[in-house]
Amino acid sequence: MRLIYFAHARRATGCSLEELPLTAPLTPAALWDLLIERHPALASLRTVSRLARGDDFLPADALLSPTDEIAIIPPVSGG
Amino acid sequence: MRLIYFAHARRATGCSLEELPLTAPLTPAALWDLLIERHPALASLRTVSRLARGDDFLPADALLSPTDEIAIIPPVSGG
Amino acid sequence: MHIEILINNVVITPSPRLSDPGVGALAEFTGSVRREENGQPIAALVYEAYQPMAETVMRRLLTELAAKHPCLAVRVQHRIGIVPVGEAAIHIAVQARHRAEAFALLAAFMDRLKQDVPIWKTDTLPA
Amino acid sequence: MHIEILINNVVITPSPRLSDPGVGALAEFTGSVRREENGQPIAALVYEAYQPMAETVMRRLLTELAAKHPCLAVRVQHRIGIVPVGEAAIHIAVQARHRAEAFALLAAFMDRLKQDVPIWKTDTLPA
Repeated sequence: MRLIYFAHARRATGCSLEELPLTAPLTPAALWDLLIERHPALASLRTVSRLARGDDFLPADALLSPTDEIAIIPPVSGG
Repeated sequence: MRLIYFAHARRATGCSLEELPLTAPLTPAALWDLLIERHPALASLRTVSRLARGDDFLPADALLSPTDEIAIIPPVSGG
Repeated sequence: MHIEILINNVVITPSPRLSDPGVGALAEFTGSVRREENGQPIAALVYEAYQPMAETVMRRLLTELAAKHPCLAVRVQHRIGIVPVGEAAIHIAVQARHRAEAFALLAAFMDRLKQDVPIWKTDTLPA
Repeated sequence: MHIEILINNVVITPSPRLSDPGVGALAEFTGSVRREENGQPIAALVYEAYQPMAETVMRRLLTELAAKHPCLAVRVQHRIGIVPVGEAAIHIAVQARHRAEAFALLAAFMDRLKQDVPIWKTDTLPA
């Protein structure tokens, strides 16, 4: 799975892009568990951030495939 | 008293400015009575129009002096 | 609040956006003459103002509204005389620190303008 | 409704007012960088967008809002990268037959933009 980190999420992880080797589909909650294990600084962003695939925000019951490209979207502040 | 007619009021009277010889102060209601007597076409504008003196709309209990300049302000439609 | 009011027969064109570093929000409204009025095709509208009362009333309204919606500057241009279809009859620009006040003052002013400011559409010129 | 969206690092300048004879109302909002952020003087803000998702989400929001507030055209420009104090970060122009729809769509879009469009202020450059 390819992960894309923006804004505060990039600052928390220190990277923009990351490849995560996965073998099975997983839920957003399971992905967050994995990500926070790798990057503890992401913990504070979990409840306020959303995940997106392509141009869509993902609902909590989405199923993420190992080949997905998933963006971590911290609270937005445009305008 | 000098009267200034705008928009529909000018169309109703056929004039922009008119001098009305008066000898005593009068109320807005009394002025309207006089004006409608001279220009019957003003009758339909009476309830929807306002009178102004200087830069101020006049309340119903104002007292108008023979030397005043009074504008007849039909419903506005700017913007 | 800085207030600038222009009521004249000059064509309204885009003005440069100001760069006062205290301004975070600029809300603008441009009202143009549409190609039809009451369902009939037209070529132009004719506007008339009672000067200087129109300007005084606008200034009074803006000062009153600014007490509730504090803004930094307002500029109102109202064109009078013949205004052809597609051209602007009015342009209002409100500058404020933040957008909420700017939008609130602009919307409230437009409502009051259409009730209390002695300016009229007096004629339509047919297409 | 015609929709035009630009998200890039180009300076936002006033655009000519359009003269579509069906348009009676143009509502615009320009959001600029103020000289302070959280009480501290700054020289610039840095904006970042998730492209093309930001554009897709804006287009989706505008289409959804237009069902409730029918307008003729919307143009959104959002600058990204370094935006110096006094310069515009965003400009939105909404054209409609009448002003009520234009204001309603503009205000609703700004609210949703600040919730759902993946654009961020990522940094402040100190003064």
